[in-house]
This record gives sequence, C-alpha cells and structure tokens, in this order.
Amino acid sequence: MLQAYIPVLLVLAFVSANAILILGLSHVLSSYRLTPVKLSPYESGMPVLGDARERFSVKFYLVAMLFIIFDIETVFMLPWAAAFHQFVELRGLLLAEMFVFVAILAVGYLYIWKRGALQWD
Amino acid sequence: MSTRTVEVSLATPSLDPRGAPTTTPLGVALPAYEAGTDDLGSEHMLINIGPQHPATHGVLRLVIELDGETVIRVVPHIGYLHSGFEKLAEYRHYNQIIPLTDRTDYLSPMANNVCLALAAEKLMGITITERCQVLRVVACEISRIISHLVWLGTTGIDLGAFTPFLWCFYQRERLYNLQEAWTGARLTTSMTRVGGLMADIPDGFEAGLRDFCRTFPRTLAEVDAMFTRNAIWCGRTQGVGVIDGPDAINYSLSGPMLRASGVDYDVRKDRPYLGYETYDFDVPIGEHGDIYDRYRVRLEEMHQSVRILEQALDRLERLRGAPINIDDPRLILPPKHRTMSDMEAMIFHFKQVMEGVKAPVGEAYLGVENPKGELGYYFVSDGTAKPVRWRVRPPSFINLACLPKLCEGVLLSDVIAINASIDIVMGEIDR
Amino acid sequence: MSAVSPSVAALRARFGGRVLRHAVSCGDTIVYIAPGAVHEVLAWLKDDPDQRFDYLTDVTAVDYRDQERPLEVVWQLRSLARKADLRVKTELDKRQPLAVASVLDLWKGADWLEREVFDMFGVTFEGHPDLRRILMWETYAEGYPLRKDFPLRGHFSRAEQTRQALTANPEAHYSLEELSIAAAYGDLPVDMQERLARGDRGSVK
Amino acid sequence: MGLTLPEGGAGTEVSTLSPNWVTTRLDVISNWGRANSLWPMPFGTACCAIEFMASAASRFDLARFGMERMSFSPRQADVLICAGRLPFKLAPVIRKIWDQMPQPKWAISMGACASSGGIFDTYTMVQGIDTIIPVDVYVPGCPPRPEGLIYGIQLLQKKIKGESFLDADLRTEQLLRPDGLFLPAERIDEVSEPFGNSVHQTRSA
Repeated sequence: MLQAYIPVLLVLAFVSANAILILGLSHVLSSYRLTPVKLSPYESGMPVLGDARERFSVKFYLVAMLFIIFDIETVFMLPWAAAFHQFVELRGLLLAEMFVFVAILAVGYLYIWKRGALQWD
Repeated sequence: MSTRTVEVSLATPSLDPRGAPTTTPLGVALPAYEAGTDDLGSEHMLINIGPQHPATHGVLRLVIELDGETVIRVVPHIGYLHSGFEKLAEYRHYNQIIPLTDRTDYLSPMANNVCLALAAEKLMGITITERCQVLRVVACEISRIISHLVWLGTTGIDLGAFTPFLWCFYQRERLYNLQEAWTGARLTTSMTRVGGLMADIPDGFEAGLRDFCRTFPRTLAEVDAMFTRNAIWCGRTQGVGVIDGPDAINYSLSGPMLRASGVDYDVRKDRPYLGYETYDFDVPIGEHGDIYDRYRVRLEEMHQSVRILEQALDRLERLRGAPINIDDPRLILPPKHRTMSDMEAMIFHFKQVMEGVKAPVGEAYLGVENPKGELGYYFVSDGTAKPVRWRVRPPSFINLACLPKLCEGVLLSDVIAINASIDIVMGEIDR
Repeated sequence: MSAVSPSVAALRARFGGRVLRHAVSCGDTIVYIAPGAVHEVLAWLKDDPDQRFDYLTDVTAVDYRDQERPLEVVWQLRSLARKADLRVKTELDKRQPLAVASVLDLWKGADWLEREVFDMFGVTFEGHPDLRRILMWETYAEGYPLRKDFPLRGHFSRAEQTRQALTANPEAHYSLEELSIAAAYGDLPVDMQERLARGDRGSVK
Repeated sequence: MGLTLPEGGAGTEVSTLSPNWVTTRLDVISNWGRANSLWPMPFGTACCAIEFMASAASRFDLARFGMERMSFSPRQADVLICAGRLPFKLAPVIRKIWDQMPQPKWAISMGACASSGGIFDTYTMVQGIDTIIPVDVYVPGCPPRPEGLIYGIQLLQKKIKGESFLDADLRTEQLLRPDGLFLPAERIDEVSEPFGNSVHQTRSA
C-alpha cells in the first residue's frame, strides 16, 4: 500500500539532495575574501545610520493577514478543481458547494472593506 | 513612546571667517525636532537615496526620513560633482571658456555654447551676422529636443516603462549624427566663438535635418499614445509634486517647471534674443503644476522646436552663402592660408592666440531659454582678456531647491517620480 | 537702450542716502546700496505696487583681482509683469567679517543661492535658518574656493586632500539635522555619539 | 546567516599547484564565462555617463558583449565603470563601492577626467581615480565615443581571458593603507602634478 508514496518520497529526496548539493558545493569550493567594509550594508555608498530591523507600522501586518485569508481560499479551490471532473454525477452539488464557500468569504471581504482596513493612509 | 525633543537652533553658521569648520556640538546646532512616534509605534527611518543610484539622474543624494512608506522630510545633498568651473574660467580667455560650457549641462551642449557667445558679445557690444543668428537658433532647438528626449527616456525608466527609452535614444542618435557632422563631436561640441561660429553647416546637414523634422513627430506620437492616456502613468503623475503659480515664482523656478504651474514666462518671448520674435511658435502652459503637466509641457515643447527648426531651415535656404562670422579681425581668426601670406593677418592671428580677445571694463548678464530653464551667464570684466567672474545661473540648481517642499508627505516612490520630473543635470547643479 | 531704469529714481526718492550710486553697463542698470539697508530695499522693491520685482533671478558675489576693492554681493531682480530687470549690489569690506541680511523670507528661491555664496565666498547671511556648505562637504577646511586669494588647486597637497576625503569619519557625510533625527531614535553608534557630543566632526587620524 | 570574518585575513591562500593541463582548461572555461557575462556597475557621474547610456542603448548595444544586465548594486557587479569626473566629495563613495564588490572584480576608468582629472586641474577634482581604486583599463576621450568604450571593454575581456586561478595576488583585496590612502602620499602627489597646458593655468590675469 505504501508503494503509492514511493514517487513522492523520491521527488522529496531528489529535491533536498539537489538543494544541499548546490549550496554546499558553492560554499565549499568558492574562496571568500571578506573584509569589514564588504560586510557593511550597502546604501548607495554612504555610511549607514541605524539598521533595517526596526519596528514597522501595524498596517503592514494587517494587510499581510488579509492577503493570507484570501490566499488560502484559493488554495482550497485547487483540489476542488482537480477532482471536479471525476465525480461526474455530483457536479451540480460540487458547484453549488463552492459558491457557498466563496459567498461566505465574500461576506468577510465586504466586512473588511466597509471597516476601512483596505484604506492605506 | 515618549516624545523626545532636541532643543537647538541651527542659525549658528558652521564656518569661522577663515573658512575652517567651527566645532558645534550636536546638542547646540539643530532645530527642535519632535521625535514623536504615532500610536501604532513605528519608528522613523533615515535612508540614503545616495550619490550612486539609478534613479537620481546623476550624483544627487537624498536623505529621506521615512515613517513606513510616507516621507516625512527630504534633505537633498549636492556638490558630489562640483568641479570648480567658475574658478577655472577666471584663468581662461573668453573663447577658451566655451569648452567648459559643454561640460556643465552636458545634455544641451550647443545651447550652452550659444549662451556663452551671446553673453560675451553683449559684454563686448558685438552684433552678429543674420546667418549666424539662424544657425544658433538651429543649435538651440536641436539641443532642446536632445535634452527633452533624454529626460523623457530616463523618466520613463524611473516610472517603469523601458521601451520609450529606446525610441527616444534612437531619435537622439539621429540628431547626434547631425551634431557630429556639424561640430565634429557628439557631446562636447564647443561650436560657437565670440562673434560667430566655429564652422558652417556641412552639405548634407539641411537635408538630414528636414528629414528628421518630417519623421520625428511620428515617434513623439507613439510616445504620446504610450504615456498620455496610460492609467499607470496618469495614476503616478497626476496630482503628485504639485506647486502652484505664485509659489513657483517665489521659488524662482524657470522653464518647463514654471510653465507647468501656469506662469506664462518664456525667455524667448519675454526677452527675445537671436531673432526669436520673428519665429512663430507658441509656448505650452500647464495648469495644475504636477508631474503630468510638466510631461505635457515638455512633450509639446518638442513639437514647437520642430516647428521652429522648419522655419529656420527655410531661412537658411534664403541665406545660403552669407558670412557666419563678423569681419572684425581682432575677434575672428583670419583664414589659415592668408596668415601664411599676409603680414597683417599673421599679426592678428598671433595677437588673438597669444593674448585672446580683450573685453571692455564692465559686466553683462544674459538669460537664455535652455531646456532646463533660464540659463544665465554673468560676466564681470576688468579690461583684460580673462573674466574676473563668470557666474552661471543654473536653472536645475534652483528648480531642485524646491524638491523638499514638493516631497512632504508623499510616498517613497513618488519622491523618485518628482525628482525625475524636475529634469536635473548634476554637471550644471554642482558646476 | 542704455536708458537708466526708472526704479533708480524711485529708489533714491524712497531711500535717499542709503542708495549710494547707480551705473549702467551693457544695457543693464546696477544700483549700489549700503550693506545695512539691503533687506529693507529689497523688501520694498518686491512689494511696492509699481516696482513688483517678484522674481529673484540670481544671488551671487564678485571678488575682484586687486584686493583693495571690496567684495560685492549681487542680487539680480526681475519683474515678470513689467518685463523689467534690475541688478542690486552691495559692497562688503574685506577687513570686517563679511555679513549681510538674508532675503530668504522674501524669496524662497534664495535658500540654496545664499548657501552657495556662503560656501564659495564666506559671506554670512544673517537670518538664514540653515547656513552651511552646499557644494563642498561641511567639514571642508581649506577656506572659500572662489576667493581670489584661494589658489586654483587648493591649499593642501593632493595627497592631503585625498587623505582628508577618504578618512573623514561617517558623521561628516551627514548634516547636523539628520544626525539629530538619528540621535532622537538612538540610531547613532556609541563612538559617533561621543565625537558629536564633543562637537568634533572633522576627519580623524 | 551572517558572514563571519575569517581570522586568517583578507583572502584565503590558493594552493600552489603547478599549472598543468587540467588547471589551464579550468582557467579557459571560467575566464570564458567571466569575460562574456561582465555585469557593469555604471558609476556614472558626468558627461561620460550620457555616452555610457548611449552605448547601452539600441544603436551601440552593449548587450552584444554580454553586458546587458546593468547592476546598480555592487553585490552583483563584476566591473566598475567610472563614467565621468570624480570630485573629492565622491572619493569615499567610489572607494566604499569598490570594497563592497565581490571578487573577481575589475575597473574601467572611462574618459579623460576619470583617468587623469582631465581639464579639471582644480581644488576639488581627484586627478585620476587610480589614486583611489586599482584600475584595469583606461579609456581615453572626452567623452570617449561608444566605440571607444566598447574597445576598452574588449581589452578588458582580453585581459580576463589571460588570467589564471593560480595567480594568487590577482584576486586579493587591495584595501586602504593604515594612513588612509590607497597609494603612498608622494606617489599621489607625483601622479597629480600638473602637466601640459594646465601648467600655464596659474596666471589668473
């Protein structure tokens, strides 16, 4: 029964080996000539004041969360679309089911929109 | 986050009379700065869009204080291309300053040469021949088209459109061919002399220029179709970097920057020189003073320049064979073969080369409508062959000075668009 | 058209003695005024209804070759409505410290122009909020380049100029305004804070 | 993953292997790859930058030589092309950018002003960027025609094709000396000595 998983495991093994090989070889073979100036951040040739790891406004975080919600919505659609033509007799039900799913999320979208979370400034 | 205040005042100059920097501790020399942070707790960040940056059109450096995406304050730093032009000119004869002028605003070299020749001729009270005037008008308008093409191409790249850059530079190469045929150099032309021109136009020049004037508007139409009703272009430029008429006058802006704010001021119309009053062309005026209007004004100016060039070509037909230099041997070098045979010609040749052209005591300022704005040369002479002072009134230096005002509260990407719309050339700003 | 501009007569009527003399050179009218009366005269020229010099074309200075002649500060004024030009000059004695009133409150365009004259000639403009070098870097210590007593290649040797440029410590690249912003956010490294507290921003070593 | 500084110093020592067939084949392949995909870092300051843009545009296309991709950050750059004159205020910038470029890196000094100060023998101009960074190819001309620049690039490609892995001192980082200069002081003064007609420039009247 586990045979079905062999190809997936093979792909995973190949991918990870490939990644390790490329990064490892280039790290080992190449000779690094690091100097303090080369390690300092590049800002158009000027000495840098402060660093980039600073506290950001929460607006960025808000937009990121909203994106993730609707991104996962599309992720759910993928397996649905893949399996759609196999279940020939259930097509009507599947379609209606997806509409309900999208409608629920559309209500959430409308709520966000009216609350003004999409307004940037 | 508590608001931290740094009470200082910056009026204390940072130099002592001898020129060495005074030691002013940080706590004493700065305006009060409320380092307040808004309730979302984000800190402001200082970033450098520095001397080496693709979007600063040269070695301009902008230090920007950012709150997230919105710009609180822009502090431009210039001087990264300061080459001491004005100091150099005090060691040179008047005709030797002409090569310096190509290297200040290197996008419109011929227009700078013409401006210097006109300023020196105003100082010395010389009137030039009519054919020379028409040829100088041709030189100025060609420089205007070249400068606006480079501006259009690089601003397109700044706002994300690469193809117009290639169209514009291809048209520019066609003009460079004509410019090189006439003056021998693509960029550093040095083609005028006090009292005339270095050389007359070669044979194929008029035909080449006519052909260019016929086909160039087609490219302009393509760029116009690409940008003018483009949603991204309009979105990025309309209503951004706005300066209204009275403010533009108060900031002494000039050229397309001033006309885009609705002020009808063009040096060619207000103080005509080189016979511009006899050419029929109109001056495009914007109304809102935003980036979109500056784009429309510069695009329309290229059409007007083509119109002027066509009229100038018709006059050149009529003036074929007329002299281009005034026949004053003290100013214009006699032809080479005569210097070998005629004693007087050799004396004039020797005196001009060794001692240069002596200017009378006095001073003269002449403003010329350059592509960037009003370029003014101010000569002060004490009777010797080398000027006491050669002051360049740089249009893009003064136009750039209003950048901090235009960029308050805009987004970071708008700072790049506004900086591109001012059309700056660092060679002229830093001199 | 070397007629004298009518503004001269109006100026004499209005300010009398403080308008020292006037001249005409190559068709442009030049008015010499006393250094003390600069701001008042220029404010009047800008706001007076029949002068209306609303456009400041240029602010510059002229240092003549013989050192006895005073240094001249020059304002080029233009009235867009009346299509008229006027060049206002004032002469500053080189023996006293060179200082003149700033016209930044009249024309905003004068900001950088005055900073450049300060950088190149050393003329201090009183009332200018942010007077520091604009073309040379702020801790440039060789003096004022466009003065006639300043040699073409500068006072220091080329090696010294290169060394000063390459070894300037980081805060020399920033104006005190930006350093205060960074200080307000605690972004300054510790060694830089000590140097700034001492007020020493020049090159080290 | 922060890159830590190896305590051994700037560069790791290349094993002293005698050049044999294998290493020369490796050299040929790697030099072929490097020469034909030079990513330029256009350090464009003045007029030469406009000629550099013209040579990158469609007529004199630099893409024919593999230089299609302009990299404006030193991290991906192979060759620093200093197109234009370099004042002292810009010297620390070009020095920092040169140090921040990873090896292998080369430098082209485009134009007379970058190579020798050109006509600007003044108080503010570096008399040739080789007093600041090591330069591989000097392109004469003011500005050099695009064909001149392309010839300079071809010379650089020829130089790259002649390099070898085993040449240890080729790829070591040449940092500033302890006194903050790149060349010894008298060397800089000797190189920056005025020559030709700029010698007569001292007579101001």
